[in-house]
Amino acid sequence: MNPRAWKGEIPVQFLYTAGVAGERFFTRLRDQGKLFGTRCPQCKTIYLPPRIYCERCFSGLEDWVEVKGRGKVFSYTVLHRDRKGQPLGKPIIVAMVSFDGVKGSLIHIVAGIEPKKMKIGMEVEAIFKDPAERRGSILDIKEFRAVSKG
Amino acid sequence: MELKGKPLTDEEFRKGKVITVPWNPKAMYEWDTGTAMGRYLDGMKQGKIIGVQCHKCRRIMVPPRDFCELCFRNVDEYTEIKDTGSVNTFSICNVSWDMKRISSPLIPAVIELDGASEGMGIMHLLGEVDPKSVTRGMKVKAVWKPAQEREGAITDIRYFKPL
Amino acid sequence: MTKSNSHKVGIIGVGYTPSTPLSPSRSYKEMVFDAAVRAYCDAGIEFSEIQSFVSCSEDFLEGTSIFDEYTPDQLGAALKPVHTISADGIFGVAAAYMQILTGRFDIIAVEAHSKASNIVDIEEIDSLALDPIYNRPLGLNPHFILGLEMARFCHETKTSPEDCARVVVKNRRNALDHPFAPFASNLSIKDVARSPVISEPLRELDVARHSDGACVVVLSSASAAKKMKKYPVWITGVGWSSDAPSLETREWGRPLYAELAGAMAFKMAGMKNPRKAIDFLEIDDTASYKELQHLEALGMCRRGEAKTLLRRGETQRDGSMPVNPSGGSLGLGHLLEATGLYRVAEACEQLRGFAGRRQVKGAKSGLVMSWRGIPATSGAVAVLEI
Amino acid sequence: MPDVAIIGAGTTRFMRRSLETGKELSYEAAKMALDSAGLTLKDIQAVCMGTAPDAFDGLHMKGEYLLDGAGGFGKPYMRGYVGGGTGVFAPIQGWYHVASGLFDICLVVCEEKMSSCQPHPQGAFLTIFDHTTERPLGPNLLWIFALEMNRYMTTYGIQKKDIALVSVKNKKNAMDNPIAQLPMEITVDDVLKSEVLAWPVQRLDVSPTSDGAAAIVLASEKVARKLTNKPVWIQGVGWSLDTSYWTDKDLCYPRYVEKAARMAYGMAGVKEPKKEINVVEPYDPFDYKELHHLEGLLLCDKGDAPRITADGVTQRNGNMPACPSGGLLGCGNPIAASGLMKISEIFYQLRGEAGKRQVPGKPLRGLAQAWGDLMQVGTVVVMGVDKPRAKGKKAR
Repeated sequence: MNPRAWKGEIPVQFLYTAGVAGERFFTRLRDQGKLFGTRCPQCKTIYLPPRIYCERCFSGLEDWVEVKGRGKVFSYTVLHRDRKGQPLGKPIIVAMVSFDGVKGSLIHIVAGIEPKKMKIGMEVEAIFKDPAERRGSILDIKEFRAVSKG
Repeated sequence: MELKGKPLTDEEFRKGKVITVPWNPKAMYEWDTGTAMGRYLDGMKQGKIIGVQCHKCRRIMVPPRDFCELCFRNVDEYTEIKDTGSVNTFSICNVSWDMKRISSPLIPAVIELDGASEGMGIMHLLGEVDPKSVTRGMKVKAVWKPAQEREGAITDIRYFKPL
Repeated sequence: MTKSNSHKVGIIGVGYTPSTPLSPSRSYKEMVFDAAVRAYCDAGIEFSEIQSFVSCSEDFLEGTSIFDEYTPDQLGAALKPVHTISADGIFGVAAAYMQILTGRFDIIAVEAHSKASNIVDIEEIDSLALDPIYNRPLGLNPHFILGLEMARFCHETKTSPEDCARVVVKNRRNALDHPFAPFASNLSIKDVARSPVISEPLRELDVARHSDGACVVVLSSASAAKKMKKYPVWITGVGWSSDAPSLETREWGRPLYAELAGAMAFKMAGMKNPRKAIDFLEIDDTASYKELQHLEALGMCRRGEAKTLLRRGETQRDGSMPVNPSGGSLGLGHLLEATGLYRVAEACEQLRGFAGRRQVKGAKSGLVMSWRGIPATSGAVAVLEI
Repeated sequence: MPDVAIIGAGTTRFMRRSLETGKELSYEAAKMALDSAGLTLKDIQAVCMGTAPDAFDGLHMKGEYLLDGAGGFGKPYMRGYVGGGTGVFAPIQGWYHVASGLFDICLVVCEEKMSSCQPHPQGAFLTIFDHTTERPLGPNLLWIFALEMNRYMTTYGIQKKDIALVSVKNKKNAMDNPIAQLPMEITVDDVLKSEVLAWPVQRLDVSPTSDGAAAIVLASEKVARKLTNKPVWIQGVGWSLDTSYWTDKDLCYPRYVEKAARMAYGMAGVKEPKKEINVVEPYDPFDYKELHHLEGLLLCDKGDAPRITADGVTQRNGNMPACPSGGLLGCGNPIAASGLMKISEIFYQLRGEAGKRQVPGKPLRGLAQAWGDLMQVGTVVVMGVDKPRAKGKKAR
C-alpha cells in the first residue's frame, strides 16, 4: 500500500455585514471622509474602531466623537511576504497608528517613506481616497503618510 | 424586555443598502489517507470494496479502519467484501449540496453490504431505478466505472442499482 | 481558588507520536489511536475505565466542519462523554481538571493532534482568523502581526533582534538531545540574522515551523490514583486567560493573557514566589521573542530582564531557570493545538526523571504555557509537581 | 462540590440575517443575561462560549474573535464544542466550571451568525461529511436527516402526517415568543403540501437557518442564594458522543441521547422520567427529531412519540409540554444559540416567568436537550426548582 493523500477544500464564500457600529463608522468614512469613535461613559475611553459596547466594562456606547486622522506610529513592521507567503517585490510598511486620547488604533499601510526612515512615535496622517472612489471600507483610507514638518 | 437584534432584508443585504465585505478563502487540504483508508481507495481502483475484521468482537467492518473502535485494538485482517447489499434507508433529494434545485433527483442511501457484519453499511447513491420503486431492504449491486477511469475514490462506484 | 485543590488531580499517563514534518503513512485517526494506546498503556488502564474525554481542535485546521464528529473512535470513546475544546491542549487539560474536581469523574483522557502538513496553505487559514471588516481587506500576510508585536516588544524592553536570535540558537540546540525533534540543529546567531526577513524585525528562523503529531494525556483524581497505586505528576495549578482579541485594542508590548493565566495558576498552586518554586519551564516559543515576552509575563523576571537571563545562560538546560529544555516549538516544531499538550507530556517526563539527555537535574516542579497563535490573545498555563 | 444554579438569562431576536456582527450579537445576549441577574461584567469570574462551525461565520478560531463581545476580556474564557449539541453543552461546561469550585459566577454565551456563509449556509454543511468517503458524493445536509427520518418512519410504521403535527405545534407555540423568526399558524396539510426538499423531508419539516445569540449566568449555591430568591438548579447533566461511523448503526433510535439522558437522570436522582419531568425542550431542527428525542430521553416508549403528540400530551397544556418556546421550528435555528435558548425557556418556565408561554401547573422540573454531529451527540440538562438529590454520584 503506497501512502497517498485525498485532496479537497472547504468550498465556502462569505459576505460580512459591518455591524451596528461598523455600519455607522464606514458610512461616515465614505460620505464625510471622517473617522468616528465611540466613548465609554464609564471608562471614558474612546474606541476606534468604534464599538457599541465597552469590552472592559460592558457599558453600551452611544456617544460618537470625531477622531482627527492624525496620529502616532505605535508600532510598525516591514512586511516582505504576500498572503501566500511568497516574497513581495516591494516590501510593505504596516503600522499600528494610535490617536491622542483614544483607546485603540488603526492598522494600515504607510506609504511615501523609506522603511529606514520609519520610527515608532513618528507622526502620520490618514490619506483618504477621493469621495467618488470610497465604498465604505477600511480601504477608503488609502494609506497613512508621514506628517511633513512645518 | 426590549428586543435586541436588527434583521436585514435580502434587498438591504444584496443590493448594497448596507455595507458588506466579501471574502473568498481558498481553504485547501490534502488529507493523508493513511493505512486503512489508503487500502480502501486502492481497493476501489481495483473494483473491490475492502473491509476489516476484528478477531475479538468478530465484526467485519466497512468503511475499513485500522483499529476496532469497540475493542480498542488494531484490526486483525483486511478482507474483501461483496459489492452487493441491501438498502437500509434512502432519500429522494431535489436539491444540490448548496440548496440549488436539481432537475433529476438524487437517491442517496445507506447500503448494508453483503459479507460485512449485520448493519454495516456505507452511504452512496442509487441509480437505474425509478425513485418511487425504491424500498427498504431492496437488493442492490455496485455499478463500477470502467477500470481505466477508476482513480481510487469512492466515486469509482458510479452508484448502486437494483439486482 | 485555594491550595486545597493542589493535590487532587494528577497525570497518570502520557503518549504521543514523534513530531514529524510529514506523516503520510498514518491518517489523523490512526495517529491519535497510536498516541492513545501508548498513553493508556503508560497509565496502566483499560480504555473502558476512562469516564470522560476531551479533544482539542479547530475546524479550519482539520478541513472539516464540526470536527468533533471524528474524535471518539480513535480514543475508544464511542458513546462516552466526549467534548471538544476549540483551543490548545492545555485548555483541554484545564477542562478535564475541572471535571474531576466536580467529583463526578475519576479518569479523563485529553487528546490533541496536528496534521499541519495536510493544510495546503496555512497562511490562507490564518487570514481567516483576522477581523473580516477592519483587517482582512488590507490583504496582508498574517505574519505582519508577529512583526508589529516583536517590534513593539523590542522597543519597550530594549531587546535586540540578536537577543531573539539567541532563543532560536538555544532551543534548536536543546532539540539536539531530543530523540525526535525534526528541527534540531546547531545554529549561530549569524545564521538567524542572515535568514530571510518575513516581517521586520521577524526573520524566517525566528518562527517555529509546523509539524505533525498526536498526543494523549490521562488525568486521574488523587483517590483513584491511590486505588490504582499510581504516582501521578500532580497538577497543582491551572490558569487560562485572554486579552482583547482585536488588533486595535489589545496590549502589544506585554502579553496580558500570559500574565493573568500565570497569576491564576500560581495562586492555585499556592506559589508566592514562582521564580524560586519553578524548576523548569516549557513555554510558548512560536516566535523567538515570544519566549522572552512570556518569561517576563509569567513573573520569572522583571520586564526587559529576560534577555539578560538569556545572555547569562540562566535559561539554558543547566542554568538556574531552564526554559524549553525540550527544544521548544522552534526545535520540536509547532504542533497546532497539540503544541501545549506535547509540552505537558515533556514536563511529565522531566518530573518523572525519564527525560534522558535532556533531563533537568532534580526537577521537582515545572511550568507549561501555551499561546493560541496568530492572531489570538489567549494563553493557558499548567503548574506540574512531583 | 457546590451545587450550581441559573440566575439570569438573555436571548436576542432570532433572525434570518442580522446587521450585528457575531461579536455584537454575543454582547447583546450577554448584557441582557447580566442585567437580568443584576450583575455587571466585573462580577463574572469565567466565561464559556458555545458556537458551532467556523464555516458559518467564516472565522477561523471563531471563539477568539467573539471573546470580547462575550465578556471574555481578561478572564478565563473557553470555547466548548459538540456540533449541534453545543447550545446545551455550553451550560454543562459552565456547570463544571462552577461545580469544580474554581469559580462562583460563570457567564455562558452562545452565538451563531450563519448568514455570512454564501451562497447558502447549507454549503458549509457539505464539509461535515467524511472528506474521503462521503464528500465526493456531493452530499447535502438534508440527506442524513432524510435517511434517518425514513429509517425512523419505516421501522415504526409512522406516517408523515403524524410527524407534521410537531411542526404545526411548535410554529404555533412560537407565536407567543417575541424572539421567534418563523411563528405561524399552519395545518398538517400545509406541511404535507410544502416543497419536497429531500423526501421525506419537506420545507415545513425543517427549521430555518438564523443569526442570533443567547446567554445565561451560572452561580454557586452560596452566591446564587445572595443574588436571587428564585434560583433554578442544575440537577443533572449528561453528554455522550457516538461513533463517527454513522452508517454502521441503526438510525431509527438515538442511543446517544439515551446515554446522555441516563447520565443526567442519575445525577438528578430521577427514577421515572415520564413522571418526574414536567416540561421539556427537546431539540427540534426537524419535526421528526423532536419525536426521536422524546423517545431517546425515555419520556415515551420507542416509536410511541407520534401517538402522544397526536393525543396532545406535548401541547403546552398537555401532561408533557414539549417545546413551549416554539422550538427551532418556530423560533429559528442559530445552532448553538438555539440550544441555549431552550435552557433559558426551561429557566423561565420553572420560575413561572414564561408569560403567554407559561405551561400550567407550576412545573418543578424541566429538561433541555440538544443533538449534534452525524447523529452522534446527545447533550442533556435537567433543571429544577429544588436542589439536586443524588449527591456525589459518579458518571458511568
